Amino acid sequence: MSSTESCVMMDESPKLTPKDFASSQQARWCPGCGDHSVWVQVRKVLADAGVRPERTVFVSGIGCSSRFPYYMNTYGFHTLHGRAPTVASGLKLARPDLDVWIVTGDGDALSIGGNHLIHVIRRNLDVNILLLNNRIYGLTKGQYSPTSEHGKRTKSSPAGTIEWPITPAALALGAGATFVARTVDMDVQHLGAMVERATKHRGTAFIEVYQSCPTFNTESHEAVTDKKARSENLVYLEHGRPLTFGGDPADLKGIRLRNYAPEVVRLADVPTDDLLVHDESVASPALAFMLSQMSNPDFPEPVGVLRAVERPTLDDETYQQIERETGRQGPGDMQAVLTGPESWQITG
Amino acid sequence: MSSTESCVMMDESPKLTPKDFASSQQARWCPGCGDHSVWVQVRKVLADAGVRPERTVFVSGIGCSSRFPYYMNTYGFHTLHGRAPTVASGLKLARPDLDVWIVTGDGDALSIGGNHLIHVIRRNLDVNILLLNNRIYGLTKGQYSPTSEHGKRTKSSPAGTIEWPITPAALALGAGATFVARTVDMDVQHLGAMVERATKHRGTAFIEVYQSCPTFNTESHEAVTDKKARSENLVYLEHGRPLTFGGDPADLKGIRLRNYAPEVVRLADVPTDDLLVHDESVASPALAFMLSQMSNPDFPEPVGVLRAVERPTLDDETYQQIERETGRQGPGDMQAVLTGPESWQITG
Amino acid sequence: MITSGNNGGGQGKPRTPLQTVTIRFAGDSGDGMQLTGGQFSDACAIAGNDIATLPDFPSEIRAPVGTVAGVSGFQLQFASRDVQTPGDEIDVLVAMNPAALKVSLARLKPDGLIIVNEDSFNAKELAKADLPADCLDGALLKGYTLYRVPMTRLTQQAVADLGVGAKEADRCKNMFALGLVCWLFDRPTASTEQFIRSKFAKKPQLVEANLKVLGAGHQYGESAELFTHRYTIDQAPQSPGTYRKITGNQAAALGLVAAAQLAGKKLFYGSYPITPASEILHELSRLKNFGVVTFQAEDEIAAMGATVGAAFGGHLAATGTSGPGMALKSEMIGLAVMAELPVVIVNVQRGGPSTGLPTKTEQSDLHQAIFGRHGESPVVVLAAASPGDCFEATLEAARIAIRYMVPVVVLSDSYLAQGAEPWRVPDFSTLAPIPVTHPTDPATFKPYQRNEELARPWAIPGTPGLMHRLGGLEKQDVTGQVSHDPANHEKMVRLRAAKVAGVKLQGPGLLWSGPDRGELLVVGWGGTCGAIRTAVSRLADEGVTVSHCHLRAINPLPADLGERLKRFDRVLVVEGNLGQLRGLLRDRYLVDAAGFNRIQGQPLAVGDIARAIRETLKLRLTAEGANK
Amino acid sequence: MITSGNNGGGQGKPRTPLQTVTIRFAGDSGDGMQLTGGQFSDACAIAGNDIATLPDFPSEIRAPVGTVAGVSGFQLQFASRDVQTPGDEIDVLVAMNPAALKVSLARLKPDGLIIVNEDSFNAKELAKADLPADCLDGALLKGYTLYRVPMTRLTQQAVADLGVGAKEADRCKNMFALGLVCWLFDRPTASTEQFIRSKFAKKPQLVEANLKVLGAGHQYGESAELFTHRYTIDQAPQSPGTYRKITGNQAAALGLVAAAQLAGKKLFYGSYPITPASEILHELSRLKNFGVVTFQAEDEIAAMGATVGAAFGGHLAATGTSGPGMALKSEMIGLAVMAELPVVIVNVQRGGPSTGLPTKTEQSDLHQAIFGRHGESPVVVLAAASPGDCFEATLEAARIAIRYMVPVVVLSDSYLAQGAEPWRVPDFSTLAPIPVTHPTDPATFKPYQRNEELARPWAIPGTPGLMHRLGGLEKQDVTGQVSHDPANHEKMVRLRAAKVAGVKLQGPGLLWSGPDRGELLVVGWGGTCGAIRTAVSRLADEGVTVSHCHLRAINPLPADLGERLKRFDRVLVVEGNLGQLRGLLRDRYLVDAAGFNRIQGQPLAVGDIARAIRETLKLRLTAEGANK
Ligand SMILES: Cc1ncc(C[n+]2csc(CCOP(=O)(O)OP(=O)(O)O)c2C)c(N)n1
Ligand SMILES: Cc1ncc(C[n+]2csc(CCOP(=O)(O)OP(=O)(O)O)c2C)c(N)n1
Ligand code: SF4
Ligand code: SF4
Ligand SMILES: [Mg+2]
Ligand SMILES: [Mg+2]
Repeated sequence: MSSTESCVMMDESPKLTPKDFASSQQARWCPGCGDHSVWVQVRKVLADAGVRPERTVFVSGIGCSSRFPYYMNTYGFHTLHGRAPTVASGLKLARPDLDVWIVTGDGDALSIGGNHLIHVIRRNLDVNILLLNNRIYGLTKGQYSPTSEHGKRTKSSPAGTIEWPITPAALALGAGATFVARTVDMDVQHLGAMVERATKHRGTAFIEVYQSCPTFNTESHEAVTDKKARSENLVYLEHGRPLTFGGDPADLKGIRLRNYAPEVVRLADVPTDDLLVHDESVASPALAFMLSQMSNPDFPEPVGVLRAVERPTLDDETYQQIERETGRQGPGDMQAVLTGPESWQITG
Repeated sequence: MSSTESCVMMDESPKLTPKDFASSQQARWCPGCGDHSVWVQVRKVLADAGVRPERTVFVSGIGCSSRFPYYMNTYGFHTLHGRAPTVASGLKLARPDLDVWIVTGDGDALSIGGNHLIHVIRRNLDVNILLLNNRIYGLTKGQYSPTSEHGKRTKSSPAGTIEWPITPAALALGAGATFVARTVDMDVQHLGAMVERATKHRGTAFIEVYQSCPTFNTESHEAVTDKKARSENLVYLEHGRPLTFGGDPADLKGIRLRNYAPEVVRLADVPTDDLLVHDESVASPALAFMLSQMSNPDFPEPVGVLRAVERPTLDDETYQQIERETGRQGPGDMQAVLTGPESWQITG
Repeated sequence: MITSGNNGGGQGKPRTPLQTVTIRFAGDSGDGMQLTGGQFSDACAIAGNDIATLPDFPSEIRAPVGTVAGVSGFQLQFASRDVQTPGDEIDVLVAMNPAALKVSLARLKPDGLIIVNEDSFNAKELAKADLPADCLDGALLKGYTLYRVPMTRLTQQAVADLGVGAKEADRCKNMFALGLVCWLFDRPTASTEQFIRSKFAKKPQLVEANLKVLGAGHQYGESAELFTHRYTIDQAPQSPGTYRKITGNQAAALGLVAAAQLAGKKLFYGSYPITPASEILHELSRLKNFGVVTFQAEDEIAAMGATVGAAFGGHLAATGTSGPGMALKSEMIGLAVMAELPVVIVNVQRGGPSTGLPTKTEQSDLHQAIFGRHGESPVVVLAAASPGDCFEATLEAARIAIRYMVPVVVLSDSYLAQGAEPWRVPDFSTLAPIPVTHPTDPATFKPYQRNEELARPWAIPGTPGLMHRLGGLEKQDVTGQVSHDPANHEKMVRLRAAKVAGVKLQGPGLLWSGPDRGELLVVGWGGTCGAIRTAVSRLADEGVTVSHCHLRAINPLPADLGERLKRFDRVLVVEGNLGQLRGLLRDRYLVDAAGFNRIQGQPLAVGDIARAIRETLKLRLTAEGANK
Repeated sequence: MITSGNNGGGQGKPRTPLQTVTIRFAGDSGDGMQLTGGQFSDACAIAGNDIATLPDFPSEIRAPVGTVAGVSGFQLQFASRDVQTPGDEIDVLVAMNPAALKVSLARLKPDGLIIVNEDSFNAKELAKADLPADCLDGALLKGYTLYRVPMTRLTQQAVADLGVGAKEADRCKNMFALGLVCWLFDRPTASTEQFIRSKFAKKPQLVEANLKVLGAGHQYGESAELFTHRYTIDQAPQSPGTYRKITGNQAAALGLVAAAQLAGKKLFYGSYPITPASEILHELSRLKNFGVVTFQAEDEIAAMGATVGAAFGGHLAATGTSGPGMALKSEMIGLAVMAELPVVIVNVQRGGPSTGLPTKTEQSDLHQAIFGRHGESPVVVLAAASPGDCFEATLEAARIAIRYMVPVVVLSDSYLAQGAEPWRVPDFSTLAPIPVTHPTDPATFKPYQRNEELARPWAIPGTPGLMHRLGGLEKQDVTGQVSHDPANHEKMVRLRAAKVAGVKLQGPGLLWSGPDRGELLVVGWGGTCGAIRTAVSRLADEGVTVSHCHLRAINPLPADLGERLKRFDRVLVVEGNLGQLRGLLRDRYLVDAAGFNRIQGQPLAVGDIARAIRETLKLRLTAEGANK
């Protein structure tokens, strides 16, 4: 019944390839769009995991990113702007045997859909969420989004936005997320690894992908476009490993805690033992939250699994409760329920 | 123009009393409802601060708590379920000279209205939000809410809820809140102090009030009903002071940090210097977030100001931008804009 | 003949037989009037009377104790004949305090009977209700028969030796009133006794207290000199069978579960609480042992989205709400239209616009149901005609939704939802199954290939080889791929419209009474059925013959409706709105339908409808006279 | 006489004068066709032609390069006479690639002229478009006049010595096409040159490149032997004044700012981006120096809520969206109805239902605008008749909103919003001010006391002594307190309805052409105005006289509309939906109006309308014949 099982369970059928997960439709994203890369990795992970396409459903909202389901040879539902989590919730609650994915954008998930996002996370429904964050409204041709940088000039903010960007990972943690990861479209291996981790998590797996939109938002992605930039601007989290980063192997850096606050130090100056060691599975989300607050240019931004803990899922509890109540009351007797506790007879 | 100024600024007019802030309508909350207490304190604070009722607007959604504006002799708007932040946003952006308050409930703010809540907070609009959290839907007569305890039996969860409660303060911090406080309806002095702090904060001031609903949710409030229970189950935060609590003066306790995690210690065993010292104004919200995660029964729940920092407000920036653009382009010339950059003449 | 239920004792005082009685229990919100009314309704129903009830709680939150705003009322009509409404005017008023007396007087019959709790008519309480000190003796109550019963005192006496607290004792006084009224109308108290026993199962002291007080009330009637005689109301003629009392919301919940069972499906119900629809969620959340999945969503949009998702997953999926929630659902209903998924949407209407009168009844969401979406977005709209009919209507809705792969809206209203009537329990084994097929053959499957009834196939995830993508973008005919082709769009718009236009009900699309041609046809829909039917039969008693056509299907309208309308000289559409159905009929059939419209948050009064009919007929005569 | 704009050079080849030309620029999404078309429209407008344009981009995201799905088109009609539509059929097609040729051919006139970028007709591109290798020579293009121009190569040549990269050079080829077409029709290139200079101000190299290519295209026409003659289109007769080209969205934005100025108010515009309404937000966000506050909300509900809040605060408050956003706003519009606050809601309609055809035009949100809320929730509904009329319509909407304290919906559509026409710039100083009063006297102020026009006072926060509470619960008449009183509810429902029913426009509620009585009246509303008008005048040229009534006010309908309709034997309602206005007219006036309905995501074609009119007239004759 759990998605994890159906992910790892091998079917009799022959092993599928990433190609088998592509629908007949040609992907309609701009050349160079990061969505392509996510699409490739997701298919790869699904094929590798031996998932059956017919047991997999991609649900999306509206946006460039939300075209995703059309290009997958699985079941799919391109729903309404912001509403993918709602449709996915009904689907997964009705059919806990299915693997349900939500693909969404920064506008879709965080602007119009913010409430559904936090509620699906709070309920810990066993679905995987891929948030493709290009910090712009792509489909509607370039307005700022809730993740756009303060001051950014866009079609709807010609003099610069005056809104403050939200940090998706922080919001997810604030809503009680059991799994939060972050990755980058251009780092396909890491991206693939994160997607795979999501398939293994029971409960809501939330992955933010830094996604490039070469058409409407060239700048936002500069910090992570190439490997060099990434190693300077990102810190790759690994469970049980100290936080280190840096583009120059001769001058690696690390993160240390000081008075409950992170601090960038040079490895040359500080013993490795002093560095913050990542623990994705600690019970409190406070550490993950602290990491989520590290941002350029003062800090490298953490990518990897920020948090991964276990908590009963809504779908499991739904069916456990049904079982429990059925055990307690016996299976429903329709005639008895129609008649109710208080009835009387009229005879002819 | 700022709400702070108009709050502290004394008008020529005679000083008003809390009574002057009560409308002619009798408050229609159940006897013993915590909403009464909030109402009393708010009026007291406003009167003490010398606020003018005509410059003050209370905006609410729908719920018992949202009846609040009707009982205030200020301007008021009882809007739609969940939508108070939206109406308040338009009002405050149009009229930055007004003091705008949002009064809302746990269902109103966190269920249907969750998205508006996080966005008003993210934008740091200069409004004060009072979230009266009774962990139940009062007005609709007792369904569980997003803050109801897991397992709670209510009208819509006769076999116990299977949803996980959200922590309002954590969500607000995840959305980037500049001011987060928590208080208890029964502790009227603390409540009053928090309300007063809110009036002084520039930007979104978010206050969660633990509010009792004797009619539909008797249990939820037990931990904080009397002074004794409060001193065991709550820790009162004070800026610059170590975190201590306890009902038994002979056996006071404190909070210490261990490996980036809070820990309850007996003051008898641990020197005060080792205790966590509260800092509401530290730049990163990580500490406040960690505090927000402390919950009964393992920890005392923190009340007081979790976070209070400064960040430009949406209303200020809106008008600064208007000023800047007016400076740059000159004041708008309607005829010129109608004619546009590209026009031609047809003569008779 | 009644085989269950016993008749309470007391043979002493003389009895007057009556045909029908309308009684109203009124008191402060804390006085337990809803419970009292509900128990008395049970007693009457079990005794074989026909009944119709109207719970009536005015304000949203508890209003100040003792004030007019705080009055809670429960009205019911019980009779030895067919009863269709809770009654326009009150025969008997039980008033627990001055405020209750005050607000109820307006609807009391000139020669009505009043029973008051005399103890509450003290200076303080009278002042709160803004009534004069001598109100029980003064001109106010002239013409009425007044019984002053010191209920508070008698209740306290009754429990004196039980050691219950004063407050708890006081809470029992509604049982005194109930006992007394049961005596007065010779209704059995057995069901109430049983109720008390189970309700306070864990507090034996309260069981005893309540039973004692109930008995004391009954005994008081028999022994006190105040009451000289009592009344009896015979059993109403009812067709044989098992009966229960049912409210519209209970019936709607049962209709949905029954539909799921008949379709061999599990039920998914996604909803967000809202008055007066919440009880459907409450009822269903108790039926987990039927495999029912209830999902209390974060808002109505999410409730609708989840319903659509569950339908995609292959469940029988339904949601319920009231007007404001319908507004929020409208975009998502549009997606269901485009995706052609079977969903049932119950709208329990309340007073609008906006938050309006949330605890009052109204019929003003018809336009919204039919037209309240962007684009050409047709859905099926049905309307329940009585509390019990909410069962049939939701069941019918599920049948249609599945058969045609289409969203179906069921309109109920606050009056139907909370009002109760005796309901003949259907024999479940005789209900027709709902056929469901899910395609499985990849060779022949096309997501938007239609059958003769224009329904597309319901392929569900998990089926090998049938992977396909749904969505809100226009679909290509047959393949279901996204299509921007102009001609295809027109084709699809017309196909969706044709599908809905061609929907056939299993049950009746309209209820008819009276001759099929004549001078005047009264048309109604929804919760006004009982009132119109009663008005029409009252006029028949006066020798005035008019026909009554009550619509259960509103979109599409019954196929023969146009024909039927044309056989009458005049059409009068009776509605609890400003004429929403009337506009539809005028548009569709170009018939010059007149309207009788009342929009006061109350069920329409029989008397008002009868008057409107008389006036319409008179007008017509005058007009004819003028023409001659 | 034209006083600005110069006529491009080239005196050599002979000229053929034409009255009207419909040209379509089509290419891949990356080919810059929208820009090319826009610039050519400017040139024509500046040269004194009347124009109407139709940008036409089919898919939501960039489709695969070179495919049919990726084609972007821009069609315009320019003429020496009045022009009302972008043309049904194309006279001249400029096709930058095979896919563009393929999708555009269907609308090309049998003897049409085609200019192709020959260089793109290689095997790869032809394959992508699924066209035969010999397509330019084969039967496909028989009958057309084909010009094969190696644009890619000529463009590269033109910039060869500028050192621009190959990719950037290639991007200029639309300027070649533009230069050539300007030559062909003798339109000035000055405005384009200026545009290039300002657009690439920061990249002088690109300025030069584009100018060179533009010139090269122009020169090519003159010098290449391919073109033997060119065409001229005289100025269209226009009343004197200052003109500009304007799209509907630009006009709507300007109308709102102008209204604010005329009311002595600041404008608040709260919106959430959605195609095709986003440009209103973009336009207004550039006008901060007018004190305009733009608020990009988190969703449409928030946009509407903020608009209501700003109106409460005393701003002129407006929002704009399209169908799905309207659905989301509906609950909040209901609150504005109850609170009786002045808000303007612009709905730029697109293809529905659901996400539908988001970049296509349609008129299917009329029902939603009028009926799409729960309860009796009347709002004023206006419809703009042309791009420029979006200015008048939003201005009128603001006038009404403020005067009557009521929400006003303005219906625009994708075609009006994005299409352009020459617009006579109004003299702002002559526009009538919008009177606004805010009460200040506590002694006389009552929140819901109405004036003769039933408007309540607009008291704004900050006013001493006028503190009051608004909300969605039913209001007591005059005082505005919460009221559950049944009679008051009915009164208020009817008052709100009466207020809207009594609304009077300052401008015309309908546009009329033709005699005021006769055989057939064609009724339309919104963006079909130009097409109907053209069809009607085309028929007039054929000697067929029909009248045309175009509604700008839809709720309330113009007071004399019923009278007007009755003067015709037959009424034909032309709409881009399945008959939404038609239903209203039938209901209201009991007139047996027929409908001509097309719902293909495209503006209605003149030819189709003319045909429908002819058929209606024919039918009538047949029917009469049959009756005799
Ligand atoms: C109710 C509604 N409002 C607005 C829109 C218009 N809309 C479509 S996608 C989108 C934003 C997309 O941004 P994002 O989610 O970041 O996706 P991206 O295109 O950047 O991948 C908007 C505003 C819509 N389709 N529906
Ligand atoms: C759109 C809409 N959906 C549902 C409702 C019904 N409703 C009114 S208040 C409420 C919940 C109130 O809970 P909360 O915000 O916690 O307030 P409380 O009454 O507990 O103070 C609900 C569901 C409504 N009025 N509008
Ligand atoms: S607009 Fe941006 S996000 Fe959308 S497909 Fe193009 S590159 Fe990707
Ligand atoms: S129901 Fe609860 S929250 Fe509502 S007024 Fe009563 S006690 Fe207060
Ligand atoms: Mg985006
Ligand atoms: Mg609550």
